[in-house]
Amino acid sequence: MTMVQEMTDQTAPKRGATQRPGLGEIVRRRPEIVTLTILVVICVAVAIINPNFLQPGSLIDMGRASVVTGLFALGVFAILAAGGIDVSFTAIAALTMYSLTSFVIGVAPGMPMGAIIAIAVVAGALLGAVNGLLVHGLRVPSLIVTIGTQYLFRGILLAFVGTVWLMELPPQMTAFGKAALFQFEGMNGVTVDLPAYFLIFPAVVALAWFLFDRTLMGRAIFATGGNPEVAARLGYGQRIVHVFVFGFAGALAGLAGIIHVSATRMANPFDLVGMEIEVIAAVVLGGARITGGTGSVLGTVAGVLLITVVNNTLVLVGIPSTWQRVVVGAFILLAAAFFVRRAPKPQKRKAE
Amino acid sequence: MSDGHFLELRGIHKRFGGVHALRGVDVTIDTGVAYHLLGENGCGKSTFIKIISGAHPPSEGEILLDGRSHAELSPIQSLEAGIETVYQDLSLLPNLSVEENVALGEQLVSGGGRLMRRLNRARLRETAREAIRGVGLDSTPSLLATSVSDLPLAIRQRVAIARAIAADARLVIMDEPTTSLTRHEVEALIELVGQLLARDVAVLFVTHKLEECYRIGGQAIVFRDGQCIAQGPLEDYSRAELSHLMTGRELDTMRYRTGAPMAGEVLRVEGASSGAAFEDVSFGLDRGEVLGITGLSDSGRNEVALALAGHQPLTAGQIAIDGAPVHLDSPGAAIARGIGYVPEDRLSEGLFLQKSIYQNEVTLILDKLMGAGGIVDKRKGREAAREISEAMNLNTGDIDMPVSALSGGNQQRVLIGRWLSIEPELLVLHGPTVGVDVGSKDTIYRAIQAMAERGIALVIVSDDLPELLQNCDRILVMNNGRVVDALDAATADEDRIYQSMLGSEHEAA
Amino acid sequence: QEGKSITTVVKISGIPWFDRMKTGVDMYAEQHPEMDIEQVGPASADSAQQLQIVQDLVARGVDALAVVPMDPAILEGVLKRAMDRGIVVVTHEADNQKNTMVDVEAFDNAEYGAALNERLAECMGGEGKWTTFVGSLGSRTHMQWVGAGEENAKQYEGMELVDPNNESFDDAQGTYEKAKEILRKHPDIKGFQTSAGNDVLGVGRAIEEAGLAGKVCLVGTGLPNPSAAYLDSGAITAIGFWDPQKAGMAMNSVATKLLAGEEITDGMDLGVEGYGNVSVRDGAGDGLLVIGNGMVLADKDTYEEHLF
Amino acid sequence: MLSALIVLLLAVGGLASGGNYLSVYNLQSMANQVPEIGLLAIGVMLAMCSGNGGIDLSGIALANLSGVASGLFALSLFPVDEAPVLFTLTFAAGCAVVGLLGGILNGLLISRFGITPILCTLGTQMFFTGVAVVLSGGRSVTIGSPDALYALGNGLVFGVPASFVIFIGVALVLGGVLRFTPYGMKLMLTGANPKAARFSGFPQARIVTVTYAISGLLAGLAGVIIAARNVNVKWDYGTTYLLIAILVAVMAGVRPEGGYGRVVNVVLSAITLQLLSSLLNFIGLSNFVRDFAWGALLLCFLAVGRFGLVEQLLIFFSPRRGKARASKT
Ligand SMILES: Nc1ncnc2c1ncn2[C@@H]1O[C@H](COP(=O)(O)OP(=O)(O)OP(=O)(O)O)[C@@H](O)[C@H]1O
Ligand SMILES: Nc1ncnc2c1ncn2[C@@H]1O[C@H](COP(=O)(O)OP(=O)(O)OP(=O)(O)O)[C@@H](O)[C@H]1O
Ligand SMILES: [Mg+2]
Ligand SMILES: [Mg+2]
Repeated sequence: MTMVQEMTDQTAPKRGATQRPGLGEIVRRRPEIVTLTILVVICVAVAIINPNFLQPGSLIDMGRASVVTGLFALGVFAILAAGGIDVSFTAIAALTMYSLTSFVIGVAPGMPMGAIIAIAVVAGALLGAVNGLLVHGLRVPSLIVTIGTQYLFRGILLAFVGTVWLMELPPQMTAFGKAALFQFEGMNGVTVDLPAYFLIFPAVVALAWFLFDRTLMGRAIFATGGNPEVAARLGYGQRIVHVFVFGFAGALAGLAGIIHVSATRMANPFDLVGMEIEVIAAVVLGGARITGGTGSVLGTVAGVLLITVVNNTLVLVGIPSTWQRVVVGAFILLAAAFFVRRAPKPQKRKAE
Repeated sequence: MSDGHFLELRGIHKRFGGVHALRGVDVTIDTGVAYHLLGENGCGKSTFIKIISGAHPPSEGEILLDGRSHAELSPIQSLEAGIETVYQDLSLLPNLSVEENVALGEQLVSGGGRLMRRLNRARLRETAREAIRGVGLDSTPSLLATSVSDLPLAIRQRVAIARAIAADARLVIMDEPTTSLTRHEVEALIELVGQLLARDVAVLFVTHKLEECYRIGGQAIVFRDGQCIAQGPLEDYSRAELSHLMTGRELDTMRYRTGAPMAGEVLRVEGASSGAAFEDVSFGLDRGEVLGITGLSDSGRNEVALALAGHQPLTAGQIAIDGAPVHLDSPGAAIARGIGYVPEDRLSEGLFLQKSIYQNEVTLILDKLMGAGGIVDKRKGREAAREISEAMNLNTGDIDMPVSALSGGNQQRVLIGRWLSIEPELLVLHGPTVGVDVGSKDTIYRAIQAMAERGIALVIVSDDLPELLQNCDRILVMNNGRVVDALDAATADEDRIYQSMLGSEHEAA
Repeated sequence: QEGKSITTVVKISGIPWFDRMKTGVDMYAEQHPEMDIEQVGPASADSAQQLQIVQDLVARGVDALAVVPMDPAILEGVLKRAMDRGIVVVTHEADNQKNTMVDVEAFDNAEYGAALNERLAECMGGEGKWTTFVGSLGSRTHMQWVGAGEENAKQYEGMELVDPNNESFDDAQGTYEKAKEILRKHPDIKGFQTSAGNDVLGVGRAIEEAGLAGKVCLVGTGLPNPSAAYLDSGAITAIGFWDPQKAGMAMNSVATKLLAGEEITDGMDLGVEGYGNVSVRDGAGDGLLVIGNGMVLADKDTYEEHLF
Repeated sequence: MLSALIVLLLAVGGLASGGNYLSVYNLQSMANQVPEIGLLAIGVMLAMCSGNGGIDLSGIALANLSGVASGLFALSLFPVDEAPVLFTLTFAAGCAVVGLLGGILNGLLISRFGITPILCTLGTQMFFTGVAVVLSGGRSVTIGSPDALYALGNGLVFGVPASFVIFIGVALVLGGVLRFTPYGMKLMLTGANPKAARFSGFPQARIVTVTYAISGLLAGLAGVIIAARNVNVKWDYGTTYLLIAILVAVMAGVRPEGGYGRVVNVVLSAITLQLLSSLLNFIGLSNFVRDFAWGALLLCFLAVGRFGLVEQLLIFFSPRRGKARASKT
């Protein structure tokens, strides 16, 4: 029938072009492939310069170092996918991890680790939900709202909760931070543990994948990022979407905070705040557009690994400390240049 | 108290701040019937359908759904009742796949709008496949997985309708569904509507194209100034009666083109090709001449227009202005050569919606207005803007009003009027009256003719054949990237043009 | 000194080091109830923020400022203006500060760096690869300490400095990761000399987790309380420090004397432990450099004498 | 609204400090602190106005780099004490050049290479900082205080700090440029709808490049003022300015999605934050309270804006809407 013919005519590249999608097309549709490619190239380059990189220990270290950033990044990804941006998640993490740790120490020293984690997640989610409600209720770009709440949360933490470092963690937290899945023995008797908390990261990745790909909420998030007005018209409740994505990011931030405390074996209220831009950069390097509606969980993980590898191999490849910033800055610019997609933007006809 | 009506609206009022958009509207809708909601720009049509679809709560009045009374509907309530709306922008989610756009709604609504539910991918695919077939598309996995933003407009339109089918709609509302379709595609749409009606679905059209209404048949609902002033079977009203009801004025369907081309060739396109878009296109244009270009949406007509405007580089051939070859590699270059272009999609490509009329009108002459010290001479600029708004007959004298507060027709006039400021040699108008009501069309056509009188050469790219016949000297028909026919507009008829548009495709088939 | 005010401005509020200093300032305030004595500091480690605070204090019209500059150079301008307005200016940890009346140092920075390194060399047996950490390349005192350490290590043929001057940003987590990377790159590394207060914690954790406690030596600046666990486990060989409490009191004591118009002389007793017999030299500018003997090196066996 | 807040803060400050807060010296001192952050915030505003997710994270890094690079360059040419005027001129010009070049780099990367602004300026932020570290070896660079520079950092013009006068001058000029010149109008239109700007034939790449270049130039100027005020420049100065500059801009009502922003509001907003922060220092509250207050203030602003208290009043008194409707045929 003619309509079908016309359709195939129009969707296929016109006259002369092959059916195989070009490189640019792949990059546009599956940007995470670019991230993975860059990641592989960097790893190979580092391994050539310094074969020590290939020890299992060093890979484990990368994995371990990426847990906190990775959790943050998955939260940021949810928000970017819905068309927002968040700079307050580090403050949420700091506020929950510190308040909770001092609560456990002072009031309920025997609280089981599971309960601590659950409380951290819930508290983070609540703080995140505040963001979501503000973004929805005030109808202002989330960048502005979360700058406000970042100052607010950090102010509350340092002005009203406390600034004293907590060095003596409750034993269950220390144990949680130290518990090892397995150990490697390297040269020189160096042992490398894969900590048990590392498992949380893949678990959350799986959860996030399920959420984004297999639930209505996941689709609603992308729908909102694609065009919020249309999404609202089609019945995707915008308030619940906003509250959910910010709550989700908050929950992951709370979790990341408590892992950070357990891993570093101290609760320092000054920690974490300041890494937000780097986390956002990781997510964007993973292929999520800052304008929303795109990206994938896999890409986000790749972006996090990329940033982690670059940050953790500077010494390994022998870049003197004075030059490290230049190298990292130049790297971000180069990687960003790879992402430049000149493909036409989706043609949006605005609602009346 | 159910008397069998599907949907009944009683005494609906809607106020936006101080604006009284709907003033006591009563409308009844039954399933299996087509309705045509008619009225001038700004009379409240969109507002009305937004109230039915739950996008706006009414300020006053009652909505009866299957006999049950509601003060207002939420989007989910409306969807649950089987009311599906295909807005003018199609309301598709550009970044989601076709199958998701088509079939997500069904799962959303069956879950009462709750989002924290598992998505049944298998059911999603099944529903989508069926609905896609229902609108006459091939439901291949690759089509189902394509994101909507990668599809051409006509296919998107069908995807939007497929969504209504997938949701087992009882009422499908379409806000100006045919504005962006070629005639060929309109036929297919009308066929689809017939199928919907046969399945006892109600269809409510918002449209400005009367001939299409008659082809579909059904009931007319006429709005004027926020009130429903007539509802009844279409065949009870003649075209003139409907126009009169809508505008309160008499309009005649005359040929607007009265002048004639003047001496001196302005434009010459010679053997122009651009990649796969069009090939070996040649034509010339005199001062004050109005040339129409038409064809199916993929015939290359759009790209020819874009090439003239400096948006689409040529790969072969050349374009000459006043006999001198020009290299149009950017919009700026085209403007510098005195070529203006009015894009079809005025909201996203043409206008700075939140900015004032003044700012929209002076965009092209900012550099010219620059006076001493690099400062824009605001007095002169405002003068120019005021002149334009008078020449284009804008319905407001307040040039500081944001363009977003104007109706579609007035917005289009602002957009066309912008070019008066630079007195172009050639003006390319792409779909100049898309989505504009009869009254505004009249004003726009008069403005077009006035420009031709001033010696401006005009190219109108459109698939509104009456529009071309009424306004042009000559009409070029394109098909498959080539010019296949050139006709004298005064003597041409719609059928002949239509045949040429489809020409080769029919032969091939 | 009835009613005179002295405000101590620290690098950052809230961190243990300056909380400890605050106990000293508070103690001094208790001893001098007739004066108005307080301590303030910025919320983040940024010299621009500290500059703002000092500037506002100058405008408010305090009588004396006791400043621990985040970055002495950045404060030169405002401290000059303060002195022009007749405000007494005392500094600490800024032996290169030009615009100050008296800079109080707990010890000679070069001696301190050398002492740390000497302790490290002793642990390493004068042999093997070692590296250094600084809070930031911009921290002058840290660079002085590692510089003096490097100088000191030249006495030992066998000591080889590798990948020096890693930046820790005083962040235990970042330091930990960097230390692991170094352990991987140089599996045979024997020693770390660190500078910022948190560095020993990060490096100590890396050493401990690698099972190298007692095998790799770590000497650096740190506070006894936070370091206790790592000292016990042997992951930290020794920490060096001075007591900020005493330093805070010493600064305030000098400020009080200046307010009273007293001279600061060599061998003077500031009435604070470790500053009983200070040596006085000419400072970097027109002011004086007052050096106490507040250096403490503590290890597993001795740190308990200094718990704070 | 910002002006009302400024008056309120001054009044509260005056009462709480027994008038000390309103002393000429303190007013001068506060005015002296505004320009650095104010200039950077105007830079952020320009980037935001250009639309397409525009933002400039590299401002303070570029300010520091310009101070360091130009300082080292000028020091290598002239001894400060022997040729103070020549030195100052070279230094200031050098800062402007470095700032401009850095800004152009940002602009080209964003407009020609199409790199997302937030990633681009994050990358250049690290890059600029890194170059400053390499050049200075991580140490601060002493510019010294030749008379001209000293006058700029500490001098008064009719009782107003010279740096503040310069800041206001720059703000006035830029405000005028944005409102009255073709460039400024094009910038705002481009930010409001890039597609329509393309169809209007605006040279978009050039507009964006120029905008980031101006932002860079402002950073260079901030570099001069920092050097003048502090005698020294250093690569890690003002790391907290990154977020504060954005805070100032959004509090001034600049829309992050582009097309709208007014310089005068940015100036008022910078002054407001300065007054608040100095006030808290005056009454001796901890600086953590300041963070809290800033956050709360911003959110209050948004709430007031959302529920449109001020606009409702304005609309009520403005005949425009009624007229528009009435004139519809
Ligand atoms: N969001 C809004 N805010 C304020 N007023 C509005 C809004 N939407 C519509 N209006 C008012 O409602 C009136 C009717 O608008 P509506 O969009 O329903 O007209 P329409 O009949 O759809 O016109 P068109 O044919 O141009 O689409 C307008 O004149 C306008 O004054
Ligand atoms: N946000 C708004 N504020 C004020 N008035 C509005 C708003 N949105 C729409 N309107 C009003 O709605 C009326 C119709 O606008 P609408 O957008 O429906 O026109 P349109 O859809 O472009 O025209 P058409 O439907 O004929 O193509 C206009 O008169 C305008 O005044
Ligand atoms: Mg409408
Ligand atoms: Mg409409």
